[in-house]
Amino acid sequence: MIVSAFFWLFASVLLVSAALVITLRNPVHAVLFLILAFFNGAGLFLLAGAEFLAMILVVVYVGAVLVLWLFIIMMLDVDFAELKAGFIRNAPLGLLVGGVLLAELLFVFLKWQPAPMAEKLRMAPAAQGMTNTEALGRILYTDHVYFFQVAGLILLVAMIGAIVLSLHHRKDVKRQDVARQVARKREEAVRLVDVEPGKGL
Amino acid sequence: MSIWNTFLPALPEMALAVMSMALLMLGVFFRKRASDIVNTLALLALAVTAVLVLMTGQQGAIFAFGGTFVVDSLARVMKLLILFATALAIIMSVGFMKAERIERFEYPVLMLLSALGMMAMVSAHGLIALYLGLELQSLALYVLAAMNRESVRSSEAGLKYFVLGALASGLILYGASLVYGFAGTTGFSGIAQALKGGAHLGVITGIVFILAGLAFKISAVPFHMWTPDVYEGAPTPVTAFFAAAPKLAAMAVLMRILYEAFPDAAEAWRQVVAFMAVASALLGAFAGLVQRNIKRLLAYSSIGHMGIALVGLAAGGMEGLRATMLYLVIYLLLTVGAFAVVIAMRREERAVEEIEDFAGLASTNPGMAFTLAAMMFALMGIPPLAGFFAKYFAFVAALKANMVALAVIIVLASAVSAFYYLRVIKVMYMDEPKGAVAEMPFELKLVSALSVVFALGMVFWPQPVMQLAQAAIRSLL
Amino acid sequence: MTDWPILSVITFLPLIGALFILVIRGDDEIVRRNMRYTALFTTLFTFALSLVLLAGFDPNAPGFQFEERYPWFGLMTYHVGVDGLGLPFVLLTTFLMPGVILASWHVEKRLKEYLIAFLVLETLMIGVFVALDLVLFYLFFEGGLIPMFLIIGIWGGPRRIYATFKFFLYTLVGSVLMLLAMIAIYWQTGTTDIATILSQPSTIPVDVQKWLWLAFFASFAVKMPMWPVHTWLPDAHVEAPTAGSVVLAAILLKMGGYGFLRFSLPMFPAASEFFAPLVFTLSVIAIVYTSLVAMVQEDIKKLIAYSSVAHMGFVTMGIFALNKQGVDGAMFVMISHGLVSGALFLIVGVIYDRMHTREIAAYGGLVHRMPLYAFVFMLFTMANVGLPGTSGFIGEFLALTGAFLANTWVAFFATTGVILSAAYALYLYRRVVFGPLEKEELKKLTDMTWREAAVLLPLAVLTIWFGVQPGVVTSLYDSAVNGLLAHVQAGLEVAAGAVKQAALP
Amino acid sequence: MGESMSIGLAHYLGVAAILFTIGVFGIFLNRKNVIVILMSVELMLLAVNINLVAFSAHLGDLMGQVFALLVLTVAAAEAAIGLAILVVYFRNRGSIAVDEIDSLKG
Amino acid sequence: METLLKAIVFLPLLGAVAAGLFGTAVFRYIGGAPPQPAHDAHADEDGHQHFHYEGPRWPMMLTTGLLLLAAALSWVAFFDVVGGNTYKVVIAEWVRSGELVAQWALRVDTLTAVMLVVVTTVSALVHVYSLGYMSHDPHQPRFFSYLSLFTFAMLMLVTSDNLLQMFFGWEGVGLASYLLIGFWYDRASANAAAIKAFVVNRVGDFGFALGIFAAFALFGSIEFDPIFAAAPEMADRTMRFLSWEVPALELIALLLFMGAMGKSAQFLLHTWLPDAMEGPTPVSALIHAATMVTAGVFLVARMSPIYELTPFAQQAVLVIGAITAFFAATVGLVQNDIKRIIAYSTCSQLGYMFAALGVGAYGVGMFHLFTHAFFKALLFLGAGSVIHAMSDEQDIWRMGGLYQYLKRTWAMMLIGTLALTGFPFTAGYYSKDAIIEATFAAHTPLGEAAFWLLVIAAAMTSFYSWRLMFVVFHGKPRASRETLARVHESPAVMMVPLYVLAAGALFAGFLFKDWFIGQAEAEFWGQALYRAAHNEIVQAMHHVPAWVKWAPFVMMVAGVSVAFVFYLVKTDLPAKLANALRPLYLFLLNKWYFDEIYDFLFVRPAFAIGRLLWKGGDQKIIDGLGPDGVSALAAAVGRVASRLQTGYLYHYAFAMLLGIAGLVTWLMVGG
Repeated sequence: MIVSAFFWLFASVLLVSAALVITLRNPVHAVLFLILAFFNGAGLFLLAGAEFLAMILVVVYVGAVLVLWLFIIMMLDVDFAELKAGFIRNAPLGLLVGGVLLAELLFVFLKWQPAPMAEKLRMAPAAQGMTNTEALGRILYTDHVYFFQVAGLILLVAMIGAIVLSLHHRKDVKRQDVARQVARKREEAVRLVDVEPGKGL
Repeated sequence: MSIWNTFLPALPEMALAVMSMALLMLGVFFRKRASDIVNTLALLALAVTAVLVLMTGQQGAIFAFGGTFVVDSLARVMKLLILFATALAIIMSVGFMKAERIERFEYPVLMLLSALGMMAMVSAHGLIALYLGLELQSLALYVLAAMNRESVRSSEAGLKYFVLGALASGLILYGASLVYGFAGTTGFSGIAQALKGGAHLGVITGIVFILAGLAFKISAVPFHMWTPDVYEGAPTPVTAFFAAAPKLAAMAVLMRILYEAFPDAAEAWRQVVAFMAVASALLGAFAGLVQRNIKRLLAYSSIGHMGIALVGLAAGGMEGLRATMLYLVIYLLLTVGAFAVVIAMRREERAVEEIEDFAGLASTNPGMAFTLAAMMFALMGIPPLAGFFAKYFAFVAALKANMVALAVIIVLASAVSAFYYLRVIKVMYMDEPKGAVAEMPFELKLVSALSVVFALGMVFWPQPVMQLAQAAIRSLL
Repeated sequence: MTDWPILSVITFLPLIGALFILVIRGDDEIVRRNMRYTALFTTLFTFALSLVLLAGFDPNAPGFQFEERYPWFGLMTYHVGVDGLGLPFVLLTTFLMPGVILASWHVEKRLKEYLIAFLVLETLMIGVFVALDLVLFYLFFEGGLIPMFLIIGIWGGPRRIYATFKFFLYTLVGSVLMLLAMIAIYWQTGTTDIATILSQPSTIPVDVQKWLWLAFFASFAVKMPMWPVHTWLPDAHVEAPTAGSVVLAAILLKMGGYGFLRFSLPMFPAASEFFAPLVFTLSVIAIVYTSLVAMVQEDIKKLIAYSSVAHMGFVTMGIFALNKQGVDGAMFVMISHGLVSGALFLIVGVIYDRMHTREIAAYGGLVHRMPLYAFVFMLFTMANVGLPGTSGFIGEFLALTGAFLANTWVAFFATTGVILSAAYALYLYRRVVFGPLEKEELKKLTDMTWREAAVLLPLAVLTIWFGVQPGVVTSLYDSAVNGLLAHVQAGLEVAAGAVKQAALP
Repeated sequence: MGESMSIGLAHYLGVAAILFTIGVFGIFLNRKNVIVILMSVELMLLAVNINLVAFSAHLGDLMGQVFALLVLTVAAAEAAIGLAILVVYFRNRGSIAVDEIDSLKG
Repeated sequence: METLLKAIVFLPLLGAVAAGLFGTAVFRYIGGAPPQPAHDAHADEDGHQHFHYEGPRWPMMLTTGLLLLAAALSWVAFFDVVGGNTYKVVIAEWVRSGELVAQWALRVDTLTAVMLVVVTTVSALVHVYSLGYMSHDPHQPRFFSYLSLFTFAMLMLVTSDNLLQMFFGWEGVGLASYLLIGFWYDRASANAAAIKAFVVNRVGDFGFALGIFAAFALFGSIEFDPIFAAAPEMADRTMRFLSWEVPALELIALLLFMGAMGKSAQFLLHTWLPDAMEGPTPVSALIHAATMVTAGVFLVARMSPIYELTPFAQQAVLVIGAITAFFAATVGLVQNDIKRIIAYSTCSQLGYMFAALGVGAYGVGMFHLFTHAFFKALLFLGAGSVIHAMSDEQDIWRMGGLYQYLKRTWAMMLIGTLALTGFPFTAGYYSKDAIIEATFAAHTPLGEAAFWLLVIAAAMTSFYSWRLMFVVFHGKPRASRETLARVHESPAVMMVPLYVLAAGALFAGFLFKDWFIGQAEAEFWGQALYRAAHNEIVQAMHHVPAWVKWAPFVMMVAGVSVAFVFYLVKTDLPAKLANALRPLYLFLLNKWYFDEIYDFLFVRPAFAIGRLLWKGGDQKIIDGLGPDGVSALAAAVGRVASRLQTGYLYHYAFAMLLGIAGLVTWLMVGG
């Protein structure tokens, strides 16, 4: 009973905040609700028995990624008022497509039935008597170290990409270059001009 | 011993990863002349990887990492092609990046990592491996598209590609989760076994979602919308890379997943693939008619061609798969040749890419004009150029599968598309010159010569290409 | 028979000539001369070789001769050979090409590409008539579009772009459907080898035959061209340079007729019989309609182009008469028209080179300045009209005879073509050549040069020779046509048998 | 799972489906704000993760969670790249309004 | 003998080729151009004769010599054939296509021999005559080449052994006729007339060609011998033609007759002949009087084995012949151009010949053909002599009183006129009267009607012939003084042929009547003419009532009397009469308005339809709906497809989601 109560709680908050994410005009507010949504998602993970994922979601995703979001949004300093217009025009069509898709998905889920063989085909049956974290660790670092490594490479690419794209030696910002200052000679700094009378420079 | 045996099949990937990282460090150390050195070494790295791929190349399939990674003939051939395409892209980039003053040592490294992602894709034998490979290559490509940071168009291309790409991976993931939930496994062979007992509507939905996400990568209608914009906006050598390597990888993955994971849902996905084939061919033919920008034109051209390549996939069987594979190989070489000319198009130190800018190229720069004309005729599918055989085998497959209406529509669409290819030729050969165009750099000459020789010569010596295609699909049958 | 691959050599010799020209460097006058002579000697040598071919050809032997077969793609082989239906066209092609090169002697604009285009075109044209594999045939058939597109588009007249696009796309749309049909044949018969397919009566089911026939028809009808898909031809002819028009009229148009004989008839006999009324209707419309249209043309080339359409109407009519006289006649019309229309376009080229206009109204009274020209023009006008004694007559007569045996309505209407053709051809001749010499610009004209005369002379000789002794031509294909008709008959019986079998309970 | 009141797989899937749809809907709704579009994608990924976790629990198989974990990782990398591109774009254009991103079209 | 026959046929060809290719300047100006006379610009208005010929004379001599030789040989051959021999000389195979075989062959029997004689003799004489007549023309070699070419074609026609070779000659003479009518190519009228002649002839050839096809379809052969042999068996055979089942032989006969109508300028297809007078006069004499136009008669006579089996076709021949004879005569009454009068006369006389053929009197028709060749060539050449003398004047009302200037020419014209009008014991008297009698002797209603038409036509013939004589040679001179000053009798080279022809006109009838239509008739014709068993027309025509025999004579006298009164006694009468009967006069003067009707019915519509099909059919409909329309449509679709690519990110995302939703829905609903 408690489990189901929490489920409904998490689920409803999750969906409401998700709805707010996409409807709020102010991206900062939207991100904040996104964070709320993720918290509730983590709650759902907990209920489903995926504690490690829940923690990761909160600590890494919310703690790092979404904060980065917030940071960027604030940095970009967008004129939010301007972004409000034209909100409604696509709504009906979006509603229709979304509604159809949702109806179909729900229709499918209501009668969800895994394949008869599914149980036999499992690649990593949940081991008994082991914490979720430990179980995950056991397979992630052994059989599936490949995934782990590729994920690492993905993060490497992300790092390179972020640097390539945003590391900026801005030309319009004045920086002190001591060596250049010292190396400067008189001829470069001063120019003598013979100004004709009445002409000006 | 057992560990070594487990890792051995992935040796090329591991080597490439290590070499990429080494190059990254090298680049940081060398700073000033880094990009030349890294470019050269990147080519070397690709060559080494290719050799390693060849060395893994025994007959049959070798599995690794608990069956999520496979090296079979498809993977081997595709990896070689991907490495080859990447090498061509790097070669073609050197001069352009310099001229545009956006040369950076990270650029070849990102290409290598993207190639690595593609290799991971074609070797993936499970949904997770597939997803990770896909993301590895995509993320690198997003960055590459936006590489020219000072350019609005480049960053817009990057942004569009990224947002839509993220959406596409969302779709794949959602589909993957459904398939996983149905089959209880992410491995392809497991999924195939689970589907033997009949496909639940949910898993069909999942398959469609996965198909859609992969269709995005090969820019099949209606998941093609990014293609023209990104092709136009991205730096031209990057566009060339987009047109060649990722398409190979995505199509190979599509082939593998459809024929190794979902063979028993064929009735369902065949319709989807056929629809995408027809829609792509039609859109590619019609929308290309009114383009002014050559890169955009080539984008629509690629959409159309991927439509025809999908025909083989929809038709299936030995003929179908071979047709698709042949199509990919031929299209790769032709599109690279075309891009070599587009990259070389510089007038007064600036890259020009409007079709009108090609006016009279035949008199000012006959070699370039000839190359591009040959590529255009070949892409049109006029015999005896190579492109014809690509189409021919696609139709052979379609008719074998009794897809007559599809074949007729596509063949007519390809006749429509002939118009825009012809227009390029017309502009080059029949219009008055617009002023001198810079001489083609040596490396581009090399690439275009390769393409021309291939386009014109395939008719005389088709065996290598045919055998390559045949070899690639052997593992799927 | 020779033990060296003579057919391949003939086919690819021009290509090798083209490669030679490709590697010639420089652009001064001597280089240009060398290029011209290279092209000329290449074509002459090709012609000489084709005469060797002719000498070794046994017109009475059944099947194909000089066959060569090499593995090519997995599904298809490089298989070439000639029979009585193909050989005349090979000879026609190789015979005309030296003249075509000579007629282009004064071309200065991008000479190198020009000569290469024509030599490549020659290879592709010969290839069409010797190919014995469906895909190989298609390859040559379609490949010819590329050089022709460039020839019209680069060296053509003011509206060349429109014309060349129309030509290319029209032809392409037609032929892609044929490609599909060829593939369908492959799946029906299990081979793309023409000789193999033709080695026994067609067993393709009649329903399938009809669809395939239509697909082939789409291609060949455009290529012929038949009414109502003929409109590309006048445009293409008008805009093409002289040599291009010659090749187009003399050889490219024949591919359609050749295709009907090589594919449509023997492979789809039942469908051919079924659709014969359609072809008849279109042919008759073509003959009458385009003759009337030709009468009111204001452009010399356009008029001749329309007359070509009318003549091709005789070809299709003869072919689908499905009898000996009809098919013989169709073959003869094609060969004769190759000579005559080629010559007529050369003739137009002679004055076009001098005056740079093709407006009929710009001429008049040329005979005063150009007596030899007037003479030659008259000769070919009469051949075009189908005067007995010229090659033009034999074919038309036989085709009409065949048509009469098949359907008198068709023969009736088609024969009106002899009236109309006389009207438009003589009317043209009168306006251009006869009449007083009044226009100032024309008063400085000079008669044909030796070069121009040398190009036309062989054509004139053959036109008369074939008109008086058509046997030299007909004997080449006589037994091939007999074989073809027997094959068609056998195919019809197979089809009838199949129907009967289906009717059995 | 049997009883109607207790929470089962279908509930999770249903929530995920609704979340996914909200994500889809967000893309239509926000024709101007590219950031919100990115957030919509994040919502879709969260929906995927809920799916995976739910299936994982339902099947008693850990691969789903491994998958979800990797999705999270990749999503983080994606976010980094996406934001970097966004920043570059903003520097060039001074705006992130989606309906102004149309220098490439046709 | 075979060599001789070959020589007869091919000598003219040799001359034509030699004169045409080497005698003319055709190769001389390669790369250059012939020198242009300074007064070129006004050459058109006053003709060609300002020029002088400066080229070699051998082409004319050669062609003339060869023709004379051929003529001599022809007479040899004629008498040989009359002696009972027939020949069939196969030269080479021509066309072979399955059963369809045609050879180049010379078939010489009496019918051919008669034609050989007529053709070569008249041709040789015309060649000689032209030496004088054309002596100032700068293009003489060309002219002689054409003449010889014509002769060759005509000989091929008459010696043919199959329908195809006949068609060859048939069209060949058409070509030569075209070339010669348009010989003076500066003249617009000559060009128009030439084209008209060729095209109208082609209308006839249309029928001829269909006839050949039908014959092949029926007999499986186009060679005469098999056809004639098989004809009787085929008499009841029917054949599907167009949508009807028709008697096969009748069909063939009618179709072939259509060809004959064209070539022989019979009613409905006659319009080209008067216009053909644009050609030089010797041409008119040779082609448009003596030989080519009689080819139709020859054809019907040659095909007599068929016509004998086809009563309906025979009646058609009779009706058309009689109508032509009458019609042309009426028109001839009022014409003012000297050559046109004779041209209509020719037309009319050809009608006579066909009338004879139509009642089965082939020999009679051929006889008239034979005699007519002499006197009509004589008349034309005489007229040419007059024209020559009058500085190319052709209007008889600008002549008058020439008798005193041109006595010898007058005499020749007089002989011709007498022969034409059938003055007793001249050539025409035997042949023409025989035709009139034959029609009567047919004893059929149509024969009777034809008889009356021909009798009336005989009166008119007499009238217009004498009208010409009186107006041209008698009365007051109406020509300008300068012209009259230049009037001179023609040189001997022109007059000698006239004498020869005059001799023929006077004596040919008397000399040959026994052979052609008399007692020796059957023996003379031998197998050449076929007559069915019931056909006894030749016997019957000798037994017609006396009034029938006298009728032509009476009519002749009546005609000459009226003409005498009108043009020598009361010269204002014709004008009054013309005013009184103005509509009729105009109707006749305008040749029954045939040209106008044809122009309205065929020529204009053809051009209008052509233009409509071109601008409307080809450009608007076919191109508009076809290539242009389709490409415009494709471009429009392309623009729409391209406009979908808005550049807006959310549209793209939307498209993807729409796609996925659509595909899922499709599979759920459809699958």
